[in-house]
Amino acid sequence: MNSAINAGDTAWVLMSAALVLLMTPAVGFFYAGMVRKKNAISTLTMSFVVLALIAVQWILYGYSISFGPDVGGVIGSLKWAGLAGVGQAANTVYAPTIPHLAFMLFQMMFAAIAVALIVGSVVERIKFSAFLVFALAWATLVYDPLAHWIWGSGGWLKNLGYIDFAGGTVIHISAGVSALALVFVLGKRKGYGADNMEPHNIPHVIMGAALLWFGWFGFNGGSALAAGGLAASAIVATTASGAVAGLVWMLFTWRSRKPSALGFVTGAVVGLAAVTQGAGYITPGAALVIGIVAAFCSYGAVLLRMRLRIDESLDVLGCHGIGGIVGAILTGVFASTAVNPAGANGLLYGNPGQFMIQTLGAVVTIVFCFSATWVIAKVIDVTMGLRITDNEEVVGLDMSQHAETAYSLR
Amino acid sequence: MNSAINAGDTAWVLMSAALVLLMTPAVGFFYAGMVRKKNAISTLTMSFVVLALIAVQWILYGYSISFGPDVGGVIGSLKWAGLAGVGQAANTVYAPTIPHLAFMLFQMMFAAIAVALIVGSVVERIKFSAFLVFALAWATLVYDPLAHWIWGSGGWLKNLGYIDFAGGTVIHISAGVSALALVFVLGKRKGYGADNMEPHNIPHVIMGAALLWFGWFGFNGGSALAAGGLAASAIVATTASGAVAGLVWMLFTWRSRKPSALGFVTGAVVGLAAVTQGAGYITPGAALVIGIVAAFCSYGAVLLRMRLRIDESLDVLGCHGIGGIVGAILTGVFASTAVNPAGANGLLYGNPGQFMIQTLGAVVTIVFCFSATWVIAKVIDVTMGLRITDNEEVVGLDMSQHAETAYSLR
Amino acid sequence: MNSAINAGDTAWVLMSAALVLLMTPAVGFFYAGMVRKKNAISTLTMSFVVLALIAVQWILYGYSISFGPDVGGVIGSLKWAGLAGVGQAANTVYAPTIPHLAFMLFQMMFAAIAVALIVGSVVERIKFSAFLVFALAWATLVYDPLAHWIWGSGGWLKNLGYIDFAGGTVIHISAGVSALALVFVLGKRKGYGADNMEPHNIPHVIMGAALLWFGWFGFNGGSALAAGGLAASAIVATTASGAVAGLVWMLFTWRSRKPSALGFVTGAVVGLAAVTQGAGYITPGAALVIGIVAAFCSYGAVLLRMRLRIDESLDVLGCHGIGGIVGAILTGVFASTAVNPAGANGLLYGNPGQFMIQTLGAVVTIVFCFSATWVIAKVIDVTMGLRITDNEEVVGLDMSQHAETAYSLR
Amino acid sequence: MLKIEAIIRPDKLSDVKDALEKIGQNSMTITEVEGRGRQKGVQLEWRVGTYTVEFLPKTKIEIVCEDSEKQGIIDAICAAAVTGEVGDGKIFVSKVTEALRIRTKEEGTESLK
Amino acid sequence: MLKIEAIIRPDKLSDVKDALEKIGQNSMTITEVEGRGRQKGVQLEWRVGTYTVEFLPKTKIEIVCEDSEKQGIIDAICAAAVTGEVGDGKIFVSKVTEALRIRTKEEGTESLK
Amino acid sequence: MLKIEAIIRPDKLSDVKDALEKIGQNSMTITEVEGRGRQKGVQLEWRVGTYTVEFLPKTKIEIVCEDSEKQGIIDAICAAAVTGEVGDGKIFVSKVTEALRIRTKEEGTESLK
Ligand SMILES: Nc1ncnc2c1ncn2[C@@H]1O[C@H](COP(=O)(O)OP(=O)(O)O)[C@@H](O)[C@H]1O
Ligand SMILES: Nc1ncnc2c1ncn2[C@@H]1O[C@H](COP(=O)(O)OP(=O)(O)O)[C@@H](O)[C@H]1O
Ligand SMILES: Nc1ncnc2c1ncn2[C@@H]1O[C@H](COP(=O)(O)OP(=O)(O)O)[C@@H](O)[C@H]1O
Repeated sequence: MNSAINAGDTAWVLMSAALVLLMTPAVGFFYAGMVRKKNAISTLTMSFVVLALIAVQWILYGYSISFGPDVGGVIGSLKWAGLAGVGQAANTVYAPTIPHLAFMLFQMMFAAIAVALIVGSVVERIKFSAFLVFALAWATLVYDPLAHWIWGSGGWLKNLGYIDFAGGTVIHISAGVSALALVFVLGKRKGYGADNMEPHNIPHVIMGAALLWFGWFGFNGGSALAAGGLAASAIVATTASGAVAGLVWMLFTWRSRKPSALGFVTGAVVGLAAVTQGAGYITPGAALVIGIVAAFCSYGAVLLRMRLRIDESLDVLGCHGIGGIVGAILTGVFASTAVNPAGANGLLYGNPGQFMIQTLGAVVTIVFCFSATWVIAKVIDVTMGLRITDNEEVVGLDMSQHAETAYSLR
Repeated sequence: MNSAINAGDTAWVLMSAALVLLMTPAVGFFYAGMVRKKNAISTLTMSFVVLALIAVQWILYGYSISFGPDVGGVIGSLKWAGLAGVGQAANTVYAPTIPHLAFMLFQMMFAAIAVALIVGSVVERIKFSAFLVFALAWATLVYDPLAHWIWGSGGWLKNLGYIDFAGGTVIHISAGVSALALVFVLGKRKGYGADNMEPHNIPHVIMGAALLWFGWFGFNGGSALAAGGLAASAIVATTASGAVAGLVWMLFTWRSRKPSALGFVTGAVVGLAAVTQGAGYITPGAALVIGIVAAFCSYGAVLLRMRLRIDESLDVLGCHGIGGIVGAILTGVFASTAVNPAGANGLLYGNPGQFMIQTLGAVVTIVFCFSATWVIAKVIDVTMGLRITDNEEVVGLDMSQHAETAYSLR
Repeated sequence: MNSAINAGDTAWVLMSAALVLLMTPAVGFFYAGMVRKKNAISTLTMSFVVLALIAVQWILYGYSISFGPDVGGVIGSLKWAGLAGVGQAANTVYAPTIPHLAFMLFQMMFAAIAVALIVGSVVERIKFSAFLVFALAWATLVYDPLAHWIWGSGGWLKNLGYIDFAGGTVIHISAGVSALALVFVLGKRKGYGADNMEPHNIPHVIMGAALLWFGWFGFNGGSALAAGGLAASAIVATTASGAVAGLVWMLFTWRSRKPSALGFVTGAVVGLAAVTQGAGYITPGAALVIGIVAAFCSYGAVLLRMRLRIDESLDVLGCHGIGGIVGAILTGVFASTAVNPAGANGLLYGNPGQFMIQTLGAVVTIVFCFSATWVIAKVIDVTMGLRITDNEEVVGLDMSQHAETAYSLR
Repeated sequence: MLKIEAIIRPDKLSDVKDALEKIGQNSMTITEVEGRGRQKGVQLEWRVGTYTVEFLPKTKIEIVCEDSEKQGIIDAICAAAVTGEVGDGKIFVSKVTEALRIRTKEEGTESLK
Repeated sequence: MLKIEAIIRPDKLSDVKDALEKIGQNSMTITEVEGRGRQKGVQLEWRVGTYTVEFLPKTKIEIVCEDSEKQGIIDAICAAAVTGEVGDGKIFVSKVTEALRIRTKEEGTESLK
Repeated sequence: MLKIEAIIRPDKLSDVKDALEKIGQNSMTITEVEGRGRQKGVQLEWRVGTYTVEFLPKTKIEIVCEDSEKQGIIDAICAAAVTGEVGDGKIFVSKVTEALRIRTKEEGTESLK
């Protein structure tokens, strides 16, 4: 083993990987509680299976094309396919004090949850087999390149100076925007706008949100790739933004009627998503501001989506996408090298250039993810069909796709 | 970053903070499973929202008045408000090997869970808005000063030699006693003693208890503020006490009828609460004794409360309060500098003085928390009203306070 | 404190202990979701109570007879009973860089979960009191000796060169085989094969599986007893095997009908169990192979069990036992000192001897566990009776054994 | 024989059960239902929008009894279930032509004992 | 008075409720049930085996009304609940001899208002 | 037409369903209920106190059929649901005046097929 490996840093990153692992099934509960009973298993399963699917993809080639030796700034080569050369020693470029395998594992969890987030937009009507194909294609053709551009050594956005601490762009913008594109191809749920589609189990939603918040400590704190002041600072920023955004969302729902539990947890997730990009570059005070702004924007976005009668069912764009975009741009405002010397100064610290870069990176991501996802979805729809039949939708996906029922009466 | 920062210690404390974070929603599930279905969301939400509320309070001023520069032994100053001066370097007074922000974060989680514990006494009838006001007032006027007295540098009880390793007094006695005071102002649930108020979802209670036990590893182990022998010793003591108290409670319920699942998890929580004060000062053997004694006392206390027909609904006093008191006093018996040189010797090791100090500290805490909480509750009751209307109570707080239902039939 | 204690390693092992702790109630949810509603509490409680029972047993004498000073290669002495001499300093034989108490604690969690796994075979019909007696007897007479043979310093299988990284044999084979022996004494559930015994709550099963996977990071990663490359490598292997086995099982269920959520999580658990033995000795590629082979074998085993109409109700043998056996033997094929110099080379690396040893160890474990468990079960059945009455079984164990109901209608 | 169907507030079930016990009526079947009548539903929230859940949880009690026992049962239920607020519920009575105890094959009013 | 019992698809409940509201019928009781009729059950999986769950989730609506209101209610339910596929459900009508509002002790059709 | 209401042990549902299938009766509606009769409730625990839950889970089967089919159905249910222990349940029969298939508007016994 490389003598430069630090046990404390390694313990922290491994633990963080475990925390992010838990977020993938947690997203499943967060979403499953919001669908109708007859689609609970379907929603849980799509989220959870993604973890297994992406784990295998990541080992076989995903990690290599994301983080492997750069090819022209746009993609990694296949040199690290099957984890060739990815061992117990550190990779000094990515994380000099932890085993390369630990870094690879931590990134695997990010790839998995990005896909799982998209599930929220397609629940209650997507064909399970088509979803699996989509997941694999999206991870390979959208997520992996994007991760390379922004995080991969030699990636063109990284070289440009784009900073994304823990995946605000790579994960949250990409998942949110892709969710919308996918829905444009997939279409609305049967009965959307007419039938009552109330959440069937709010405790599940709350359990999911609690585990997500818990996991986010690893998500953002682990992205420091070391157990020190930066990790602590990132987690404090994370908590600040999540907390304040949850409260603000709750106040919005209160103004319109009553303080909603669903509103609170939604807001918390928005705040956590929004702070992800900047967590390791900003002060706790800036995190509070980001949380508040993100809550406003996402509340508005969800309202708008409902007016437009777009069935992006559980608001992946409205929560993660908008949160991510707000975070990406405000990182260009609030980033400070006083917090993280390896980062950059933002607008507020006299560096409008960073603000421009952040905006550019966000826009590029939006355009790329939307169009690439739309194409992938169309191809799948034309070839194997994205959507189940009307009858299958009426009976519910638990029965029609999995031949199971979530709760038995007996 | 300060060169004195130890990555292993930092990883441990950050992870412990994550574990304690999870305890706040876990308490929500522990409690929510014991109320009627119509109040499940209300119970979950009160617990969870507290996390967000206190996180913001703690950043803005709570941490400063608890741990900031001492003013007369009774309160911290506002010098650290907004986390001014609380950075990535260590604070050598509180925790010399971890970032100051990590210490602040860990303590934030304690402040949050203390408030969340109180929820158990007021479920099914408190007005949500009044609860939020109470939570903020209680954290500011009761918790923060108490934390300063016992843990803050310069705090008068600390100076006196009072030892509380992980919050047996600061969190468990204070929450338990305050819960009682609050109930005296709030009154009984409509139909208490007449209506059937059986727990609506025991798996929720068990899930909550499991996550609490899991979190307690961070609660007590993290309080060592370093990853070494002391943390290990504290966790072993924690497990010993929780385990034996759970078994003893279960035997009590068995004697009177059948071994109850609810009895087992209640006992486990009692044992975990009781050992909190001494965890880092005592041997595993002493922890077993503390667990047994606490189980006896708390079982008796719950029995007594029911005889007196006091609707301290989910026994915050009977579990956490009594557990905390037993633990505070027995720490004065069993503490040993052989376990922790930074601690003190107790009665058993020839130091009756420590026993006196522990008893005094517990009594002071009881008197202070009871009276301060009573006053806060009265003021809120007179001004905005603590309690919902009878009709709202009949319909349930989920509908009346949040306009949501936990489970849908469809 | 011993100066050799490494904070990073300690943080990792303590955290791993917390993760494994959570697996015991997680197994409860995994199992409880698969039984009928009327036995949900019973199933949860058996799993959870075991944690408390074994914690106390382990402190009092279990650890000592498992890991204490060797007596003739077959058992530890009682020198460490009551944790005498087990302190904050490291035990250089077992884990030179962490407190001895941390090692003891980590092992405690393994002892607890081994017993909890067995619950899956006896649900819905075992007498609670008899189960407690069985649990204690099994831990003392089966688990503790076996752990000594394989892991204890001086243990005869260890001396022979048998390698079991994280308990594939000690925990999974032993639990699986013992489950079968116990069922042979206990008998089938009333109505087995005739009544519909569908799982009552699949989200519980999924929650349990998610927490198990999360915990397995500690299970296998923590077994490195240090936070470095080996831990990372073990976790990567763990994830690879769990993921691929989950997918393969799902494909099996798909081939016969539909992709089953239950099938997916079952397969994941099988893969995780199978890789446990070799996790710290093999490459990720070997882990993928182990996962696939284990999925095949366990699917076949479950099919066979159902054909034979043996009511080993939730397939502890089929999942953990078969997974463990496959893992034990394939470790003898794939183990490599390139991965872990402290390990051994397997068949593939030119060492058929290791293959023989692994096979021998697995066979010895199967024979020992089956016969010892059968005897224990028989003795309990003859003296106090293992099984509840028919009426109690019809009413359900929640009511008959615990006087509680899991879910209330109100 | 008659079937008395009472739809009451869930919270009142234990009172009603006690009241029925006092007049010697131990047998009954309980169903968890949702309903609306005079008491209309409430508005619930869906993130930023709102929707109305029109149905409140109620408990249905079904008792099959002899014609002569009817009035006593109705009176007992009414007395125990009333709060005076909208939403107290309804009682419906209908005819039952046959009754049978599965265990013993006793028929008619014999089977109701 | 009559009791109309309609067993419909759960998804159709809100449509049916709206349709009933339009004709002024606000009162009803809802029960979550399972059923089978023409529409047979589906095969479900138990790890490696399969079993058939023969019952699909349905929603039962019960309305007690005056005889004269019957046809309007039935028509409204039918129009709103129909999809034309097997599994749309059934409506059964039976006699109710008495009705009583617990709160006010109003009897008969008075109590149904 | 008649409505047969059987309240049985939940565990017996699959046996009863099979028995009914054998005599060609596939249609039915199932409700999860709680009940008490001869079989009294059990004592449950609330931490240190105890309370009695008087109701045990039961399953209600409702079948609407032609008068002529009644006896066969009752016999099938009885044979399959009986254990001989207290708590086996009850069967109640009442008159149904109309029946209608929502999908096709078929009425009467036609709609029951
Ligand atoms: N006509 C009806 N048919 C069926 N159920 C009814 C009818 N009227 C009332 N109910 C049931 O009775 C419950 C209470 O009725 P409601 O009118 O709210 O109370 P109140 O009679 O005290 O005004 C309703 O929620 C519903 O379940
Ligand atoms: N004879 C019957 N007795 C009781 N319930 C019935 C009967 N026939 C149908 N049902 C109920 O109606 C539901 C729908 O009936 P089904 O025959 O599937 O629809 P359709 O009439 O459109 O073919 C069933 O699931 C069942 O709950
Ligand atoms: N008079 C009744 N009215 C309504 N439901 C009844 C009546 N008698 C019994 N039941 C229902 O039948 C179930 C079984 O009845 P019980 O008397 O316990 O069985 P048995 O008839 O075998 O002694 C009860 O739990 C209850 O749901």
